[in-house]
Amino acid sequence: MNQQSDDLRELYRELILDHARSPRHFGRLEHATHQAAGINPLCGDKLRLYLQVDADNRIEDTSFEGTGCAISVASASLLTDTIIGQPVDKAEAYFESITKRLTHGEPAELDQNLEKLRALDGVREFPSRVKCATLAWHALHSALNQQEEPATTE
Amino acid sequence: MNQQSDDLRELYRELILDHARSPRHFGRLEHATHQAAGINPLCGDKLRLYLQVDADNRIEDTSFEGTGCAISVASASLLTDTIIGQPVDKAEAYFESITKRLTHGEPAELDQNLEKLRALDGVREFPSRVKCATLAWHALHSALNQQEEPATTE
Amino acid sequence: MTQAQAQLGASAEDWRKDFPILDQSVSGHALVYLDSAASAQQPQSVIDAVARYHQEDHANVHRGVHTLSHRATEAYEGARDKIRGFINASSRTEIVLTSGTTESINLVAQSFCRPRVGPGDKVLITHLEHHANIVPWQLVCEQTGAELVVAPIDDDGQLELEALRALLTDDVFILAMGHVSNALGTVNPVKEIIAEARQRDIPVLIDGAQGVPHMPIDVQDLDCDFYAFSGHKMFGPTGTGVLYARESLLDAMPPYQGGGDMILEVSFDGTIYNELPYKFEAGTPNISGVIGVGAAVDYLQSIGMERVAASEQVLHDYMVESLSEIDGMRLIGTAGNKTSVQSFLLDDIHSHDLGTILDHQGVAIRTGHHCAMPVMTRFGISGTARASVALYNNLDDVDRLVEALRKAQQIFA
Amino acid sequence: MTQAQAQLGASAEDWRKDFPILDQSVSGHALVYLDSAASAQQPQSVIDAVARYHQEDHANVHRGVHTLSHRATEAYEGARDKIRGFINASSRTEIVLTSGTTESINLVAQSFCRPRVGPGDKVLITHLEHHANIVPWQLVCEQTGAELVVAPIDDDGQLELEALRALLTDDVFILAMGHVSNALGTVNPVKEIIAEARQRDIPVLIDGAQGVPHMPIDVQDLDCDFYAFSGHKMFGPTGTGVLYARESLLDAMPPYQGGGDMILEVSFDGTIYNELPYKFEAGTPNISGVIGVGAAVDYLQSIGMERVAASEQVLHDYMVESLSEIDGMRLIGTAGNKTSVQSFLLDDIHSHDLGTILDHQGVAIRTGHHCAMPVMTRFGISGTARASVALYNNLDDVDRLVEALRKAQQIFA
Ligand SMILES: Cc1ncc(COP(=O)(O)O)c(C=O)c1O
Ligand SMILES: Cc1ncc(COP(=O)(O)O)c(C=O)c1O
Repeated sequence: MNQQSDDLRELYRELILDHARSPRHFGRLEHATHQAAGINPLCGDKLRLYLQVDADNRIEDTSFEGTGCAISVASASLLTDTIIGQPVDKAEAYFESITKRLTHGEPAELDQNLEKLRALDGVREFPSRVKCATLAWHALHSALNQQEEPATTE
Repeated sequence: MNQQSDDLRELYRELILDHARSPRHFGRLEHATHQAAGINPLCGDKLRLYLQVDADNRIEDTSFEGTGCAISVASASLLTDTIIGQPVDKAEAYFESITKRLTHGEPAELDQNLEKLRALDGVREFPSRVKCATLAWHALHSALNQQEEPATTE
Repeated sequence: MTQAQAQLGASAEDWRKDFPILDQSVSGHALVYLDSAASAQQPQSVIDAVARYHQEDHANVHRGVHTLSHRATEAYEGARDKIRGFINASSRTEIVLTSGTTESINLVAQSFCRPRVGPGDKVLITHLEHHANIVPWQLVCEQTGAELVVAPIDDDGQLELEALRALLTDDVFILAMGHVSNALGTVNPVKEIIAEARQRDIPVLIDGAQGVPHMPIDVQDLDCDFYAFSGHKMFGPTGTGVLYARESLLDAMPPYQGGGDMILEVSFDGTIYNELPYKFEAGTPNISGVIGVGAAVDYLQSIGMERVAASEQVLHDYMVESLSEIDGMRLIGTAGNKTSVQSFLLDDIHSHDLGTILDHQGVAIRTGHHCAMPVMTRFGISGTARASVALYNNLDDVDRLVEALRKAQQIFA
Repeated sequence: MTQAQAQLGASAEDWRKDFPILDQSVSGHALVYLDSAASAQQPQSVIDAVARYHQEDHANVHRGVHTLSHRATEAYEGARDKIRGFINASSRTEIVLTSGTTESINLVAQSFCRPRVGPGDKVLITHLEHHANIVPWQLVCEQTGAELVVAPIDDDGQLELEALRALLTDDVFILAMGHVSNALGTVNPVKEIIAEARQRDIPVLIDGAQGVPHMPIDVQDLDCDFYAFSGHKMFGPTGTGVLYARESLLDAMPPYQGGGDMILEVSFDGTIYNELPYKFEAGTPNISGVIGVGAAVDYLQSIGMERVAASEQVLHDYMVESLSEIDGMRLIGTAGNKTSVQSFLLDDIHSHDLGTILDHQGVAIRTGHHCAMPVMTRFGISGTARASVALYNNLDDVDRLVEALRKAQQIFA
């Protein structure tokens, strides 16, 4: 019971709840060069991620909009914080390490820039919620790979 | 084991085997006034019954053709023997008593004319074969009720 | 509560013991299963009937002359007879066995509608429907050019009857509507609506997936043309369903799927279809599943659907009352006539998060759109948390639900 | 006989003990089950997997956030992975779960062919097919004006390969043929035929209902476009089936049925379908049945399909030899490459009578047209008696068959 409660506290850490309540970079990005939607088939929630990539392949700006559970919104919010100002290939690498870490529980070394994302580790005890935590990251992957319109899922 | 063998002997009585080997009134009737087909969905066997009914509603002649197991052929053969020369309503009554007797095991009094049909009683121990024994009788019923073409089944 | 307890009586506790799955703990807590609207659990008698069938009697049905095949056929067709009796159809030829409500509705869309509708014709559904009673009609409308028309609902989640009446025009080929909404629990006044549709000669399909498990059903009394339901929602196995249909309609419909058992004669020149209901049952059926549904009917009849309905109503009302007492509770679906289901939102906690937190206290509810996205759209939300009761639930289950929701509020405080 | 016994080894006896239904007497004799081609029996491990699922883990799949739903989804999707491995498909997205071979073939006829064929197009099948691989094509030809073309067979029940080749013309939209004939046991050289069809860009559907239970199947090696089979013929539950299909083809096909689970988003303006394979799986699936098929795959893999095939070949050959020794025996189906099945006629005894007499000695065979009427027509007969072996049969079963046939001859002497 205590173990259980701890798991829940671990999932809904203060940082997560904070990002869920006040998501960063929320809204539509006017001059987006890339975008993609992510649908979570489990709950039907949909979010859309916008990227503005500059001539040097650097993510100049980013935002997201949509609805979702605390986990998916917090994850999207953390994502925007993390990738802003990063080169595109770095963002793609982040996608790889985060999805691996959450999906396969790989404790792979995290880029210093990703330290904050350890806050998502709690989902690993909740297999049915991993998709919530990775949704925005899959949208990022789709957007960067120009798989525009058709709603992507995992 | 002996009980079992007896049941089989009861099913395949000499009279049945005789009618199955040498069916009476076998073939097509040229001047048929009524006819109907019967298909046994269990084995796909089909037989067609022909009737020639005269002005007085008497079955002047009858015949059948088709393929079938020993039980269905013998039953059809016995049927033709039984109804020939009978008034139509009597034949319809025979249909009623035979199907009741074989299907529900009702030991209803049998018209004297039907005594021979006791030879079919063996099927009552073989529920999966009752349809074989009643097939021709259902065709008779269809033919008399002018339900012509569409293949009838039970 | 004591009053509710008294009304409920001891019987629900007895029934609960018949369901072995309920006797387990989840996340360290005794399981509280409040997700029967998604799929109901099975009494031991159903589980045993299926296992016994496979241990003693299995063979393919209909065409076999040997003992096992005969036993399997008798058991399978015996289950059809039980189902016929359970919904009081007038003949066994009107009981088509399918793989579920979904297939039953697709069958009607493809075999009844598709050959006969075209541009200018309308298919009328309601805003309350499950996707299973929407998408098959969208497909057939796309295929034929017919138009899909949707009757509106009000803020309580009730059909707007006047609007529905106004939509029952001559160009409506079929009205397809649910008996009970799986998302909101609304019980529709289907009998009255069917009567009005019949006056205008409009055939009616009732999606009874959520009706059959909770109340006595009499298709002759309802006077509907089609009634579709699933075995797994009425305490039987998955992969089973029923389409009740008037014989005269079935007779006139072409087959849905082709294969063994639905034919009398096959040749390359042409094929003669089998009689009803077999014309609509191609291939080896879900024999053990259907036998399980027969056992579920036996179980329900041993209790009596009137008693089931009465007992569930007490539970449902107690649940609605208990939920209402929580601060920050928003009930979605507040129709006057409801059964089994309550959808809700709590504070601004996303239903998915609620689901996880409740599960961690052993309480199983469903969250999300419940395959009824248009209902969610109607209420301007993306989903709800939904608790649904069945005959095996008790008042304690409801108390546990409330307690677990308060814990969620603490976490999100 | 001793030689056959030696080849068969002790393993078949061990396998037999896994099937509880075989340990019973029928008509006072130990049961001899020679009707596996109609439906196979289940090992205890399959029966238990299904019962355990319902006693411990059942809930609806895919959309639930609670523990039971998660367990059910894992078990259900785990079974899909097992099936993928069993037939060596390259991806789980290519494994569509259906209610049986019949539904699998209807799905291809309706979703792959119907939207794309018309007058001038041909659907090519063979004279060996089961009704499940005939009637769906007759229906789609009726609906579209395409033409059904039938490749002939010879007097041994083998495809006439030259004739088949000649029929593989540019106007053939699809070739649909069986892997193994259920009526005659003929094993078709599908790999070679598929290769020839591919050269002409003709997609090929293989009806593998009688292939999967008896030999290792590798769909990538076969290089077919569709491969359809049933759970209940491979020792799993009824009401389950599989359609393997190339992902690129599935991608391009419209959905077959509409309902829950096959959509991502539903609104009255339009609907977005789910990804593969879910686009083709509308409604609550046969969860426990599929889990049972997964358990059947485990069982078969624990033995190894190579061993199953080798053991059955010994049995089959022994059966053919033993039957041939009976006076008045006429074997129907004498292809060089055969498995499991032998059809026959004895004297002029109707197969139906044979079936009854054998059953009274505890020997279960199938009689009649075996849902392959055109095969019967080809041989100018209305039906046959058919004995089929599976991995649990032994040489004694064959001896009992022969003995029972001699008794039938006495009765009809
Ligand atoms: C060769 C063949 N194809 C198709 C089928 C149809 O399979 P099912 O009835 O399981 O759909 C069968 C079995 O009856 C068969 O033997
Ligand atoms: C109202 C309603 N209709 C249709 C369905 C579909 O039933 P199934 O998934 O068993 O085909 C459901 C269940 O999900 C339902 O609740």
